[in-house]
Amino acid sequence: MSARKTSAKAFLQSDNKSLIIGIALLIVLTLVASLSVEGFASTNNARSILLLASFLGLAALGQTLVATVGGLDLSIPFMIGASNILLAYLFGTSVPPVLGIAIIALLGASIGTLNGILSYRLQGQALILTLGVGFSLVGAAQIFTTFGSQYSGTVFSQVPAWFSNISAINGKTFGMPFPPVVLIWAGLCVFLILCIHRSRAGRALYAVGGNRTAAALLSISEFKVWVGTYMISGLTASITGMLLLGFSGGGFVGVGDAYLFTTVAAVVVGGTSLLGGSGGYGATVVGVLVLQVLTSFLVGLGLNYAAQQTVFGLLILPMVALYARAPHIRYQI
Amino acid sequence: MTAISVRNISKNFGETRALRDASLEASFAEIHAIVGENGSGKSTLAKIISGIVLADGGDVDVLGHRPNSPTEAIAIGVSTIFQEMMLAESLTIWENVFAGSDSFWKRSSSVAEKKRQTKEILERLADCPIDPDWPVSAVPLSVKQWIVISRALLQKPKVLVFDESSAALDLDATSRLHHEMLELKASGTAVIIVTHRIAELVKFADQATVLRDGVTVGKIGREEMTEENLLRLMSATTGHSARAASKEPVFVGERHPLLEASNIGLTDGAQGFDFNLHPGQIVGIAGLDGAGQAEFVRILAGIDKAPQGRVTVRDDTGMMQAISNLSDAEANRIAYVSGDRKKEGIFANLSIMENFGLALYGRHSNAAGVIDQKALREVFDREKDRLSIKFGHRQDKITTLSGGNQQKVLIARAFALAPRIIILNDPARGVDIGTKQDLYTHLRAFAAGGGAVIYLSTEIEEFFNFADRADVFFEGHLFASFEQDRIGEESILGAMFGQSEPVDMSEALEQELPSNIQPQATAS
Amino acid sequence: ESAISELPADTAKAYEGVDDGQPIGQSAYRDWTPRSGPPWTIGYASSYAGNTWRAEGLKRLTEEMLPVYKEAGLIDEVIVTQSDLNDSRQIQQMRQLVDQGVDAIIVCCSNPVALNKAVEYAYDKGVVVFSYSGYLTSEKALNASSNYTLGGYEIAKALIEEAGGEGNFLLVSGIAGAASSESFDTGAKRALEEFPEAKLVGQVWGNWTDQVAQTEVQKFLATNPTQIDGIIAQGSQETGVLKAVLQSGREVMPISLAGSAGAACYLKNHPEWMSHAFQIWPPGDEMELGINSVVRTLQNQGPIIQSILRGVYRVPAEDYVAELSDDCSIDSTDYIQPGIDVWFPNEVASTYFLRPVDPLEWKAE
Amino acid sequence: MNRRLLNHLNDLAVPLGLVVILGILAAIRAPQTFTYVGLAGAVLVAAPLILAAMAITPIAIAGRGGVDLSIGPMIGFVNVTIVVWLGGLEISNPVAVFAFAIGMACLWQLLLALIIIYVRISPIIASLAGYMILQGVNLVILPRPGGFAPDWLGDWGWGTELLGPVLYILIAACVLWYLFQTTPMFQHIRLMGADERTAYTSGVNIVAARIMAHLVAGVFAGLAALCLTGMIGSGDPSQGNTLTLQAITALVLGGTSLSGGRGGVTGSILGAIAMYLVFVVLSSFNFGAISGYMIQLSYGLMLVISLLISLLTSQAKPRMA
Ligand SMILES: Nc1ncnc2c1ncn2[C@@H]1O[C@H](COP(=O)(O)OP(=O)(O)OP(=O)(O)O)[C@@H](O)[C@H]1O
Ligand SMILES: Nc1ncnc2c1ncn2[C@@H]1O[C@H](COP(=O)(O)OP(=O)(O)OP(=O)(O)O)[C@@H](O)[C@H]1O
Ligand SMILES: [Mg+2]
Ligand SMILES: [Mg+2]
Repeated sequence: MSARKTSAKAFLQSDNKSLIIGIALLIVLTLVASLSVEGFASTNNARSILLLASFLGLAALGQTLVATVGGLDLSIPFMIGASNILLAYLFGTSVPPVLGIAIIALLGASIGTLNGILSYRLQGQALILTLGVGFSLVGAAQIFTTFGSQYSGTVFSQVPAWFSNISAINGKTFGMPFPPVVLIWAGLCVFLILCIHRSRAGRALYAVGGNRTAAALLSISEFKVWVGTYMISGLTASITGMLLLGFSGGGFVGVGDAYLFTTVAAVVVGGTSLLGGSGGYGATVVGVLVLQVLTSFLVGLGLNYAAQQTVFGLLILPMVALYARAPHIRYQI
Repeated sequence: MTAISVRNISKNFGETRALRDASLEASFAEIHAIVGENGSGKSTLAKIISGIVLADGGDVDVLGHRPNSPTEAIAIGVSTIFQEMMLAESLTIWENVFAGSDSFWKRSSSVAEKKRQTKEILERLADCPIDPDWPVSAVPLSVKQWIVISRALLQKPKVLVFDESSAALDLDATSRLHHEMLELKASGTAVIIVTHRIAELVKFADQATVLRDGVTVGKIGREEMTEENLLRLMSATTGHSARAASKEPVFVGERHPLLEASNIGLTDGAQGFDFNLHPGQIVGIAGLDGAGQAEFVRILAGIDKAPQGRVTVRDDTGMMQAISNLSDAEANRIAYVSGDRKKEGIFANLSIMENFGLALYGRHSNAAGVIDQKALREVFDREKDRLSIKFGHRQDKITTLSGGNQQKVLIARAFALAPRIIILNDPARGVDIGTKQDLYTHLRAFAAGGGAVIYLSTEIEEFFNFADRADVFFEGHLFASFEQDRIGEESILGAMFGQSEPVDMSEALEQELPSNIQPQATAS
Repeated sequence: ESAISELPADTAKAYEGVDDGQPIGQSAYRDWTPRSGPPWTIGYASSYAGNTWRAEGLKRLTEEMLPVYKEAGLIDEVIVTQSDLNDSRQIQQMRQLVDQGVDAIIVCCSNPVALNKAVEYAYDKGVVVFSYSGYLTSEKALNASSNYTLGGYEIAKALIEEAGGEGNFLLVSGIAGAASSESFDTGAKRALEEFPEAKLVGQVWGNWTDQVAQTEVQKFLATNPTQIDGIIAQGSQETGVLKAVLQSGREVMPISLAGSAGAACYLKNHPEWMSHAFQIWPPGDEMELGINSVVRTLQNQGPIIQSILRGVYRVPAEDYVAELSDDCSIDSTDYIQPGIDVWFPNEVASTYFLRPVDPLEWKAE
Repeated sequence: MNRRLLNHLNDLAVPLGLVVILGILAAIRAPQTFTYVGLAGAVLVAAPLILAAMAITPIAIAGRGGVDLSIGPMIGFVNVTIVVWLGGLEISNPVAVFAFAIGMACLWQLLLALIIIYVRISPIIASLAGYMILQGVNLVILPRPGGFAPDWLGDWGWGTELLGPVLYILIAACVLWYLFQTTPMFQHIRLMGADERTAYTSGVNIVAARIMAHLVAGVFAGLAALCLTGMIGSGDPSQGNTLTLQAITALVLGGTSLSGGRGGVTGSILGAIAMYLVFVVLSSFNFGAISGYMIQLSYGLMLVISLLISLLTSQAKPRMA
């Protein structure tokens, strides 16, 4: 009995606090929005929220893992943009679509790995390094595609119907009226959350995020974990970029821009501290849904992009203040 | 006249009641010790005196003030040396020594003057050449310790609070330190010292305030200050002295060494030395700070690679296997426990259970890497009872435990790996006497079961009646080796300072073997 | 002191309802000779290269006009720079072009104020800055384009009427702050005011880029449950807008058409969809208007007015899709362009100059 | 002492080398850059970035991984408010405008500092929120580029006189930094950046130190906003945003580490100049439509490479036996 009580307390006082706050906020937002915006509670709207959420969710997946080990990956938006136009470019060539997709995914993973290796060598500089890699990547990608067509930055080609069906708003999943990407994302969430909590690899994230030296003594290779997270981040970013191509039907390098800080916002609002060792993808999923529902709500209220940004910013502060306040320096001594 | 008088202090950290009813009276020109087990509230009390922690209740009077911040405390003449060394590693030595000496707008003295003073005081204290422009990250631990001490001394404090740090000073350094304290005392300063080194304490403290579970359970004056008294007060339970570990018979095993290190050189080109370890043996490792003993045990544990020479272990089939990295060590069931919990031990972000379990996931997870929580929990319950670890719930964060209990979790983790060799690197550092006694007993039992123990310590009295052999390092190599009855303060100290003849290791091994085969002979 | 009065009556019609920001004073180049040449070097300080429209214009400039003028010994080189919508970069690039010795600079569609000082810097060095498809407010700048305010007005008016004169409308603008984009919106909103039953429920910015327009409209439709009865779109984005509507599963409402072959193809296959289209920014023709005017100015033909404006060009649907082949594709990125001889013939162009001659006939005296 | 100097140079080696090489390239490719007028233009165009980079330097030095992401939108905010608010009130008196710009910037930085100190969330998150908030607010204040800067300010945009207000502002900023750097306060900030607990326990007033770091940043940011407004002679809600990443790039090129305690404004200035020169060199080629991407690519590579170089050099630190 008392044991159960303490275990409940342990649950509450741990990182799950942010999870609970997040879910509460999500519920409140949904209720308020459904009551105040007509048509918000429609299946149509739910579908589009979930669709956009899956994009953000995938983009923020890598960011979450990277943050758990105390890193940051700002190359995500550039990776998204680059994969987006490069895949469009490949669709325009004689390369079979599936192969093209594989190539881009591989590219994503390798760029991620590169990020991982370099930022591992450059401890504490991950933010700026990934930014540099991102700049280079997106610049190179645009130059590359420009040589093909004279349209730099945008690439045109026939996107295979089956591919755009995956992530188009009118896509169908086994005849059901929502695009497969939503299902894919949901599956990925379950899988990843289980991994993080139940598997060695998952726990290794927190070990490294919490105390690198101690982890090394338990022969948990910080290098492998660190590089691994960045590799996944690069991979998921490139997948997001490719899915966005299916969504919009034409390659545009700018599609990633919106994800530069939004992924970080989703991670942070969810409750993964950027310092590493805490949080998890479950938290991020909540963060993603909160942001997406909020967007839809604000648009419904007729607020434009500008106002949305402001509200996001205003949301981050109290959320973080609620669960991620550092103890007063007195108590860190 | 009294410099400090704090009465009936209480302080809670969330759930933890760090102090419940702590009082302390200290007058000028006295050395006043605060003693108590881990987590008994010493540091907290010290932090209250130096304005870091604010008491929840009770009255604080430090030099007639109630300091609310370190800034205030320093202003009124209270200097503090914290348990954890406060250093800006990336800055230079002089900048660290004079940290905070200036006001916001005005320098206390010129840079050149600061460097001069830094050089002067550090070379006196650390007695080695110092360049004030070195970055702190470039100097060894002992010098770092001296840097924080000099910072405090240069503040010319009326009250000096010294929370004994986890960083060990070697013996003559310690005596130099004590000398400094005595000088301060002579100059009228009130010196408050928090330490676990009871034996030394007794030699030079005038007063001692004893804490137990955040309550002041006694104040002992010079005359009745004996280890026995202190220890009795400190812990209701453990009434015995640091040296009084009763020795069970040791394992009688096969003559072949379990671990062999041959021609080891800690720097390449160094003249190599050999080392071996037999089943059932407990080998103590000693040496002045920086004499190479720490590097050596890390090499044995497979953490670092030996610049020269090789380490081999006899596996179950009797084959000798080379140890060159952690996975070799793991494969050959060598476990390592570091004394530097915060840096190399605990995961402050994780629960007690996970801190224990992390090492075992490899063993208790299936091919897909899925962890068998149930099996782990069983192991945990077994080990926690064995080491009698005190905690609330196994899912609580490990930082809710006191340092000593954190250490026990780490040792339990090592035992849980069912190792054949345990290597402990100063595990009792900052750990109270009761915990130490438990630890010795467990290690003894482990050895009796056929395991072997390598035990590095900065407090040589830990070896007495505990180690079967004490190997002493001097200037980067194994300098001398002593059998159980030859293990003594004088012999070891001497060797640590390079006195007495270097023992020819080869013959040392000769005479060692028999004693190892019939330990009873010497024991009875 | 508007110089419109100095223009022939028909030409002056093009200026009705012009954006108040659009400079219409006497041009500073009525009697002006470049610092060198012919042949002249032209700099093109583009601010953005991300869309088909710019690419189409650039193509016309470098692949069609340049050879012609080279042939005629009038232009020997065109230097192109691009600033990713970053003003300080564009300023720097303009100044650098001047220093590199170009005789004229073409800029496109930028913030009407930010470049003014760079324009004057060029003027002082004897270099003329010509803004095509958009305007700069500096009186040292020349501008050439359609009358976008009028265009916006006509296009919106026609679309609202197509939608039955009432309902919810979405406005898809170009690049926020770009002169032509703003002028268009001014006109469009003016038209909306004339229909009390027509409500503007939202505005998104498509950067004159199909992908951006498509994504933005998709997001809008996705997050806006309300019924949309018509979409007023600036040029070279209607294909993206149409695709977004098709994807959203809503039935296709009227959408302004202004030259994109993709959407035009849909019209060809669904003739009932729209009755008309507009040609206010055919990318190539507009660029040609720009470069021709530049050359005329370099030839000291004396532009009368600061802004050379073209009136609105409306086409009935059947003519619009006439030359589209039956196997056309909605994914086409081409443009339907009337061609300069229809859209802005030489004789019309001449009316904007004091001493007009056909640029290619012109002889240096 | 001279070892200190050497270390200092060692830190600056990378950006200095970069500037020299690029300078030579620029001299070859675009000689006009080094004429009187060319330099005037250079100063005009580079000033906002230089000052923005200077602004985030003290914040980075103050530690806690402090990188002010909000710097760009904040400069944009001052830009649009000068044009819209002051313009609306017909306030164009130079003193008033300067006071307003610097005041606004300092106010924002103070707010940021207070949040970081008392809400106790990490600077990067606080300034991320700030970035999003201001980005939106700017668009609300001025939905699209436009409006006019006060005439005297707009005239800075001529950029034909090297010895003009923009240069004087840069010089003033450097002098200001020099003075700031000589105060013990600066040492307090460095110490705090290198190890906040050490600073706190050794009696440094860390609250004041952090606030001062931000206020100094505010002054530079205000000046940056003035130079930006002078350059474009109008208001633009989005021009500022791009400055954030550019300034961070310049900062890092200059060898200031985002992990605190290290670096100085000299590096940041060199970094910004290097970025300007790269741009000049690239623009001197006829890259056509892709020139924009060439710039992005080279900024990226410069970042990565200079980081790697700094990694190599930093490993060559003196060690004690
Ligand atoms: N900042 C803090 N936050 C939460 N709990 C704390 C904090 N500081 C101390 N405690 C708790 O207060 C109790 C006393 O801690 P304190 O550091 O005073 O013990 P100690 O006597 O110094 O132990 P040790 O001998 O290991 O240094 C411990 O149980 C510890 O868990
Ligand atoms: N900021 C804190 N939050 C939670 N617990 C703390 C904190 N600071 C100290 N403690 C706890 O207080 C106890 C005593 O603190 P302290 O740091 O003195 O431990 P310790 O046993 O002395 O460790 P060490 O001797 O290695 O420093 C430790 O168990 C530690 O976990
Ligand atoms: Mg303590
Ligand atoms: Mg302790």
